[in-house]
Amino acid sequence: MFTVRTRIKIPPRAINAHRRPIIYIKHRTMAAPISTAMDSLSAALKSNIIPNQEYLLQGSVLDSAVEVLLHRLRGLCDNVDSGPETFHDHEMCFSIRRGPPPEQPLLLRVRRALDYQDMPWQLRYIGQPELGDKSRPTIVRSSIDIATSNSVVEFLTELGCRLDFEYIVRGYMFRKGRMKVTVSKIFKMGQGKLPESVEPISQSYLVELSVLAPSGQDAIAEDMRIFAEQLRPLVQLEKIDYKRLVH
Amino acid sequence: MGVTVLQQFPMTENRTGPQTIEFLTKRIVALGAVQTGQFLVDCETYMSVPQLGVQKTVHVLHNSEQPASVFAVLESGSKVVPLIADGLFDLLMLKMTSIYTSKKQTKIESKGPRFEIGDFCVKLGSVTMSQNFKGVLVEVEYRPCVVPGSAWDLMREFLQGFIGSVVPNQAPQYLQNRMNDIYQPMDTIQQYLEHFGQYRKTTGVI
Amino acid sequence: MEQLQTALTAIKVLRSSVGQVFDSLGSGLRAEHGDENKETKYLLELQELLTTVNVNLRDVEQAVSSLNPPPGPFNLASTAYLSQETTQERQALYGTLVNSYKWTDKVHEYSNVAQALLSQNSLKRSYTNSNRTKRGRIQTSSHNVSPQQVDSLISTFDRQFNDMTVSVSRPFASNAVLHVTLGHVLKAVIAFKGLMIERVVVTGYGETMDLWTESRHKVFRKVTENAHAAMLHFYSPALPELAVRSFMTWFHSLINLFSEPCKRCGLHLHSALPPTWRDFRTLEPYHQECKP
Amino acid sequence: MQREEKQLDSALEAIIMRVNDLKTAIAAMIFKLEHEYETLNWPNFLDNFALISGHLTSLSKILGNDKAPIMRNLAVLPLLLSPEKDEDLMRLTECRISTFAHDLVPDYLRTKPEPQAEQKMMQLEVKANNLSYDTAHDCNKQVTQYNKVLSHVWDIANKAREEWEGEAGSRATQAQTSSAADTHVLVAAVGVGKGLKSDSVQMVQSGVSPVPSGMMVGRSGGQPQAAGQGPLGNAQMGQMGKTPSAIKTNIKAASQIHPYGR
Repeated sequence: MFTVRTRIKIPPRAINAHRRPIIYIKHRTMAAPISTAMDSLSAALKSNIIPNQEYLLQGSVLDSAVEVLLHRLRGLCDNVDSGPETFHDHEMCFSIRRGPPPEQPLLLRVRRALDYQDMPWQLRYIGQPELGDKSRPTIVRSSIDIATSNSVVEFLTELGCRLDFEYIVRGYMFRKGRMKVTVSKIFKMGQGKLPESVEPISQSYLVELSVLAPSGQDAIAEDMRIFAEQLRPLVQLEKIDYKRLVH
Repeated sequence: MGVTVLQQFPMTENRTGPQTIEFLTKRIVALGAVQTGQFLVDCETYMSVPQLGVQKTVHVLHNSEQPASVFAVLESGSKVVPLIADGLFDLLMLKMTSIYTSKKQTKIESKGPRFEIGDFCVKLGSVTMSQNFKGVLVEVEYRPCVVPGSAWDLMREFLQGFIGSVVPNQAPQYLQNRMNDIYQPMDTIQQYLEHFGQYRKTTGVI
Repeated sequence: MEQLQTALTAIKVLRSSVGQVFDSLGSGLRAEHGDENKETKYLLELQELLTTVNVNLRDVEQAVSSLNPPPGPFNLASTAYLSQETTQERQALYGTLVNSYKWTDKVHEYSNVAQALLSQNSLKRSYTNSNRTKRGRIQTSSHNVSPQQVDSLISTFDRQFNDMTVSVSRPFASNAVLHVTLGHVLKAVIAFKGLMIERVVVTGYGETMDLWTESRHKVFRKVTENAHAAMLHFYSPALPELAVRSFMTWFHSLINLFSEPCKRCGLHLHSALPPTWRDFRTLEPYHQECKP
Repeated sequence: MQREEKQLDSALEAIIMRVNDLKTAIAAMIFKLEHEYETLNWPNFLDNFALISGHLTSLSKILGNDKAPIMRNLAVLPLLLSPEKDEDLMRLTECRISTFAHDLVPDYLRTKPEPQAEQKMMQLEVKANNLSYDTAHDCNKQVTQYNKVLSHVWDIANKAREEWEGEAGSRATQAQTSSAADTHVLVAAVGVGKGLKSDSVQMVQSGVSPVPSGMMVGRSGGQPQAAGQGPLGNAQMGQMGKTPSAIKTNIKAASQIHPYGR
């Protein structure tokens, strides 16, 4: 179990949302009248400091070339001295819908770190991706990132959510300013839920370039385009149309 | 997070809510306590829409002691699932309004001054449900100790010395089931939820 | 110094009078002696001069006898050959040699002072043995023990109490730092020097532990104080293992810190604190104010 | 015979004209060479040559004409030789020959060039013959050098081409570092669970129900439930309509895990 004890101010979201530490602090001692959590949340919403938009570019790199890509990223990104951060996560995708198909399902994702078991789990709401026209360099989708306790799966199941699919993701993470770059391998869940019995989905690594920012900060998308340009032709980071993928 | 005991303070005819709080404040200050701000625990309840089948209830609570956390308790049949999340969980509940709707008239909160005396932390909360005063809840936390079993006697002594014979000799039912577990912030929330439920019942809502 | 100075002047005077004797002997008979009895006159003169020499000699002897005899020749051992060193770079060695000599001298001086101070220290936490008669015995030093010995002692505590977990780390050279978790009640850091307990910090179960930060709870700050008292109380230089063992037994009695009422007043709380004092002999709990 | 003589006369007249033309042309060229050598350029010089060769051809045409008498058959006889200066001859030959004497006549009247000129020619020819080797050698030298330079340039060009091609090739291999198909597979898997769903369902099912044919179980055992969860099942169909059997199992499996609410 964990507890978040900090000032009411919503903590600035780290870029690596699934490595966010939980902060313990002492109770504030103040005489000012106390405000409800909802009040401060709506204040935060009003001043637009909650990062609820995700700017995203996706691509892939073949296993044979991943070393080259990692090498390049190590040169391009911020965490040079510490080397790439590795991660090994388990992601479960849930959906909940109110009624028959015309009702759009609400999609929720739960991610937990397999390599750091005591890290909080991450619950994520992801909205419909907006592709936009040609002038917009990235996909934009609304996203709410919530750190939670490990009871979240049971909570969602009881809430009425259905587990759509799940997978294991393992790879490397880089930071460049506010941008996050992940190079990861996607595995199918094995039969016995053992980490050894996983099976990779393809001979490539998924490469994602993303930024979580408050809405309206479209300038970051341009930065992402420039960064993606630097990775060409090793990786083609593009806006991928999800609607086309379903069929 | 130390062991916390929640105790309803009985209302008497001749005292209003604020008067009761004032009366208790005088007492605790006389014992040597120092006021250290205010506290607030609020609870909002969401009900599932009928289309989802069996009624499920989600209580979302905030505790000013853990200001960046949101506590959610899901009641589904006989099952109770607790969840601790960070502040953005409230945003998620807003996204789910089509499936879980908030019952505004059952919004209940306990709010009042917070005191420290030695290692004890005492909170005198006046409970209001949709602006209506419901009663007084006294929260006592003994912060050094994390196991209810070993702290109960000591806390009972403190409580009895503070608010008198209202305090039973037995630990509250909720704590009795967890006497030897490590006390968690969620346990405080569960106790609040229990008491809030009792206040609601007396009003006849839910 | 003055004596040496006078001795030196006496030698100078002696030398000049001796010089006069030889001077007169060298020039022989002169015109001033006149013609008559010039031999006798000359002999008289010589006699006079020799008496002065005798007087001076006595002075010198007197001055020298008042001097302290020099402490024998300095034995420079092989460093004596440093002066004969021909290579340029090694000639500088002498300076450093002198420096190190000075340092050794200082260390000697300070240790003397420290020894004097320690011999006055009534607590006798550090083991000094100034008594000459005990020199012959094998000294049982409590702070110069092999780590293995410390480890084996500590592992006995771990086994002795099953609700107390003990882990050892050695962040500072060979000295052990113990992390003790006592049930779900409290945690403690105990720093050792050899087999001697140097410092104890008691914190709450949920708090972070380190050697320097105090607990944020009053009760554990009080317990830390009492643990220091116990540490000093149980200290015995001759039987360090026993000291540590009795300290740990005492420490283990804190397991009922919150649950046991005071033996004296029968209450749990006294000024918002539980009974933090444990009697050293009976291990019974008392409030600070109630302790016998 | 009159006619023949006339013919001979006219032919000679024409030949003399041509030769005069040729002579003036050569003179003009010599003049040019001597006086305009500074400004003379090669095309002009070649023009002169062309002029001369034109005169020569016209001369040879006249000589080869059918009507022209065959000069070879005619002989020239010197009738009078005199060592005296002959003014007429001087005039005729532009002061080149002053006397028609016995020592000079055989030279002038022979069908070969002048002995001096012949000698010079001979000398030149000998020289040319001698030189031919040297010049050829020189040429060869230059040719080999030229070849060398050329092959060098060729090499450079080749190398550059290879580089370009290599770069293009490596670019082609770099293009192999990512595959659009894989990107789509991965994004589809992560985004909508394509290729993951059936497996996860089987897994869930294997955890819940030991019967391998989940579809049959779903049909036979779960009929009332299936009615209740109709919309959900349909939604599932709509979402990933490709693997219907898996969907059925999914419904069944899901109902198995959620005892409430369905």
